[in-house]
Amino acid sequence: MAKHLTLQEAVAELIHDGDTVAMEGFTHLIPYAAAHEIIRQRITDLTLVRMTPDVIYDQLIGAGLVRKLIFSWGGNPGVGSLHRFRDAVENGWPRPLELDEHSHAGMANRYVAGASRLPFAVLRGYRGSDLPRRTDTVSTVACPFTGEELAAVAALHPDVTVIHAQQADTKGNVQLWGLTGVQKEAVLAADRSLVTVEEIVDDLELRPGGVIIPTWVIDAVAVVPGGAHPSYAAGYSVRDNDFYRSWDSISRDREAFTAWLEENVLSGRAVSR
Amino acid sequence: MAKHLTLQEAVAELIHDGDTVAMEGFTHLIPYAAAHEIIRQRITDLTLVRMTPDVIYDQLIGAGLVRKLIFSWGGNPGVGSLHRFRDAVENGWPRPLELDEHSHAGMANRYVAGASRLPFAVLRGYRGSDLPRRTDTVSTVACPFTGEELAAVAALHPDVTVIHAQQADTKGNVQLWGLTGVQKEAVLAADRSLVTVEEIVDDLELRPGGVIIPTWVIDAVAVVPGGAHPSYAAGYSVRDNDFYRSWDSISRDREAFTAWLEENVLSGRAVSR
Amino acid sequence: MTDSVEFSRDELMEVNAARALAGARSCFVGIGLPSTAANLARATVNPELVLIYESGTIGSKPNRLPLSIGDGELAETADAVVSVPEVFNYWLQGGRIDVGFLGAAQVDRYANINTTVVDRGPGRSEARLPGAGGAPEIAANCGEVLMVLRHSTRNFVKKIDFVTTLGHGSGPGDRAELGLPGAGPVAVITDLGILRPDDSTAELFLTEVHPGVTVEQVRAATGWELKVADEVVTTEPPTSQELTALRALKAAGRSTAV
Amino acid sequence: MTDSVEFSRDELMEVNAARALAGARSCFVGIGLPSTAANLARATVNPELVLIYESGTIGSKPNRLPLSIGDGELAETADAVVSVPEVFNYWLQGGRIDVGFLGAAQVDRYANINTTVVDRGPGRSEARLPGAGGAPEIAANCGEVLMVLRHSTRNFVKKIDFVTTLGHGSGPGDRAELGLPGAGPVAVITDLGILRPDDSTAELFLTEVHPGVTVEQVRAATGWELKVADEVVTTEPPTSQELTALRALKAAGRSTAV
Repeated sequence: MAKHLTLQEAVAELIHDGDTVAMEGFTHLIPYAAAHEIIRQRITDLTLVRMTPDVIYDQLIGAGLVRKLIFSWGGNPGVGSLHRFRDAVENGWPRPLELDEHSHAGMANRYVAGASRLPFAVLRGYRGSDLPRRTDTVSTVACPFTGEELAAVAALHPDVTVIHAQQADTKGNVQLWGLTGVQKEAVLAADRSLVTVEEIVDDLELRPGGVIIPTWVIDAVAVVPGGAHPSYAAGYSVRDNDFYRSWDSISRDREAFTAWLEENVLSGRAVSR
Repeated sequence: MAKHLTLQEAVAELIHDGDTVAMEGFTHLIPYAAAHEIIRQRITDLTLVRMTPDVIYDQLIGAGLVRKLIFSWGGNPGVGSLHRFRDAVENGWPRPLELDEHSHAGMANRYVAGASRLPFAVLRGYRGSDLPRRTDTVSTVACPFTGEELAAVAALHPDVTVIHAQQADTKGNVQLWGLTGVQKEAVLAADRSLVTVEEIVDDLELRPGGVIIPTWVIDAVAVVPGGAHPSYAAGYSVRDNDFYRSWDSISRDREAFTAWLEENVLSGRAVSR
Repeated sequence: MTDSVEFSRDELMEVNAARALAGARSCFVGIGLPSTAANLARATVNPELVLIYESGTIGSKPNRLPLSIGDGELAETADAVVSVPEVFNYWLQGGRIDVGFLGAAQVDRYANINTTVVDRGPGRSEARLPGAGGAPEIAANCGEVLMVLRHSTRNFVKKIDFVTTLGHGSGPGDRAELGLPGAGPVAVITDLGILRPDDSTAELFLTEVHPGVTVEQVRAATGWELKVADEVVTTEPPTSQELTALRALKAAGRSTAV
Repeated sequence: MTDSVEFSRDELMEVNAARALAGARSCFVGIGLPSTAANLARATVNPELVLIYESGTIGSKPNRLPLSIGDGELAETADAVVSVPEVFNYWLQGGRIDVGFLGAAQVDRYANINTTVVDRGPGRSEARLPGAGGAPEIAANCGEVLMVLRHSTRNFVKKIDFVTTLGHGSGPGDRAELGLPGAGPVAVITDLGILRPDDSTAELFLTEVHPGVTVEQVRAATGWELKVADEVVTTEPPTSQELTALRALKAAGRSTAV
């Protein structure tokens, strides 16, 4: 059963130095507030997992907490590069960043295998691509019926998955709706899970397109209104596209980034618009 | 794009002698009316696919139209045996019935593989069971990362899948809700598909728990109010448990069955309550 | 607490099957007797028990006994309804379920189950049973397995004709060797008593009898030479609360086909 | 119908990219230029075009250009929203999509794509690009692939440093040998003109230039010795309807970050 905790308590209890952490949300419902709490608690040597690392991981990488990144597309959507990610990969600043790089289809299936407690998943992918040369988590299997050779990807089993959702009920059952991405798979693939939510309601009323995650597969729920900002929570907020655009210049410069982090995250204040 | 046809036209156009036909619906939304139309049109030598053959396939088998059955549980739920199914398997009446027999998990994954255009699916299943001895559609694969041996099941690719749903819109987009079983997978795994619906609406309004199947992956939609009877359509009807109970005595006797079929299906009338 | 009320053998079986679910968090429920037991448990010893049905309902809270695994009541009262592939892959195979509750047509001394075919002897075709359904993977992947079925030499047989679903195979270590994640069958609850696997041999032996049942009766209803615990315990008779709840569930179930 | 209105090189690219979608039923849309083209196609040559985004939206009908692949507008206007695993497994890999529309950082003469790393020479680390995203499987599984990117020797290179996404490999037959279901890239639309693979060699050659562009300009902006069709056609200038629709989409997109 999920415990209702503060964000600070939940992060301290569930996420530890050296953990493999997945923070999912495909543009929508990205758990920024939880990432900022990780930065404030200086939880480090993390292996981070995420299909689209996005600005959220640019911040964690720039803060020097990340040892390795498992991902499939690392850009600022619609804007350009992730400069902290590039600086870490290209120049090792503030520390070197090891990569395990996949395609989206591969990453999605790695989560599916994890949620299904299978050691691998099969897909028609990676053919002709150089990607398999740089990772040991892509291989091949032959179909025992047709002989066809297909790609195999290793299952993902994060120590902790963190997601943001619109609602939880008093028992800790969670509902998210709108683009629901790969969140259910990421939660079920993990050993532990934390869900930040916009609000607590007495009873969840199933919405069109709603995905319910029952309390008994969640470890902690923390109420963090606006916890997805600058991404959005359908029904609660809109995407702060201006922030994403402004991130390009904030993040391009090491000092500007450090100052931003100090002022907006480490000082404990919410992310400025 | 789905064509709006009468049930008679749709069955005649899409289903042919010798076809492999899946008619899905897990207790809920079973496409009985379409099965009765197949019986009236005497479409024969069919290979039928269905996780739970149920009374609907007992009727098709008893009518002598079925050559082979691919399935995982063949009973009258909550009541007992399927007597026409047993008579065909045990006594070859009215014709012998070849079986390809699986577990539910295996069948569900065979549909998933079909919908995903993969030749097989992997699962942690069938271990220690005698089932693989009687079928050539279960095998094993070794995980290329861990070496663990897992079950592999061959993909299902029906020629035609038939389902019943609550609603279609004028363009042929379909919505079903309540227990949605394996219907989406069954439609996407098939070469052709027919959806019978309770009603046509101007625009589909997404329901809680609603599954939308877009018109461009469906071949024909036919309006058949009550087309799932004696199963049910959530929001439109309740399960006719009395009919399921009465089927036990109707189907136990060859003559009683034949008389029932003549009176309730071949004469063109709706199934009596 | 016991009461001096009348009850049937079936009710003894159903009540004890429900009691076996005390303390479980989640149960994958087969239809028929297991569904009766699981719903009775929710009404008595385990109100928070999460019921998962293979039709895709998670957290069903039916107020009446469903006739089939896909009755509307199961979906309407569920916390979540998922697709059939999802319930098998993410929830069952995903290792999320504590207890799998199964019925059976034939069981052998190692709690292996046959629900496929019964040999009727030379010159006769096999008798056809419904088949596997979800059982092979329920028995493989749930934390542990409970079984409930009526006790007779037809059901409890020396050798099953077909292994649909593995219990303990041919003895201890078989499950581990096959890599089955769950512990397998831990109790077989019948209308006469309760059998459990021996820790060292995995063979089912009689540990409990129901009130009014003798060890000899159970032996006579078992198709192999049944081993018996040194001290066979007599199960507590159903309480009036248990019987009231059970009868209410059944009465509601019978009146639903409107 | 042509009109004497002013337009930019980018607009030529975007309008021609949209026209390439005439007749398609469904399109898997990458963000950026492909999304502009696909939404312009819906506003002009192909109002019924079904847009699929990798965020899980099927049949999105946005009224403004999304900045990211997961903008709320895409979900709110979709016929259906599915999970990310489902969109890749059932819809893309399932062979349901006619056209995949991709951008690229680097392209070679066989329309192979690099979006991963660029070699910056000895002693310098590789320059890091965003990575593969959905492209490898989009290019493999869609019926055919369209590409749209600006024309320069930085983008159109003799040899790409990393094959993120296979186009035509090293020539005809490579796709078939690898078992890739789709036909691969059929057109590369740039701000100068359109390249298409030669039927017999699979090498990209120049078939169209935009109004006001010379063949020499295209050759100069291409990092290999570009082959040119015997008769290079000049594309139709944008109509006022096309330009109006394009500019309206962009204006709406810019004003959404409220």
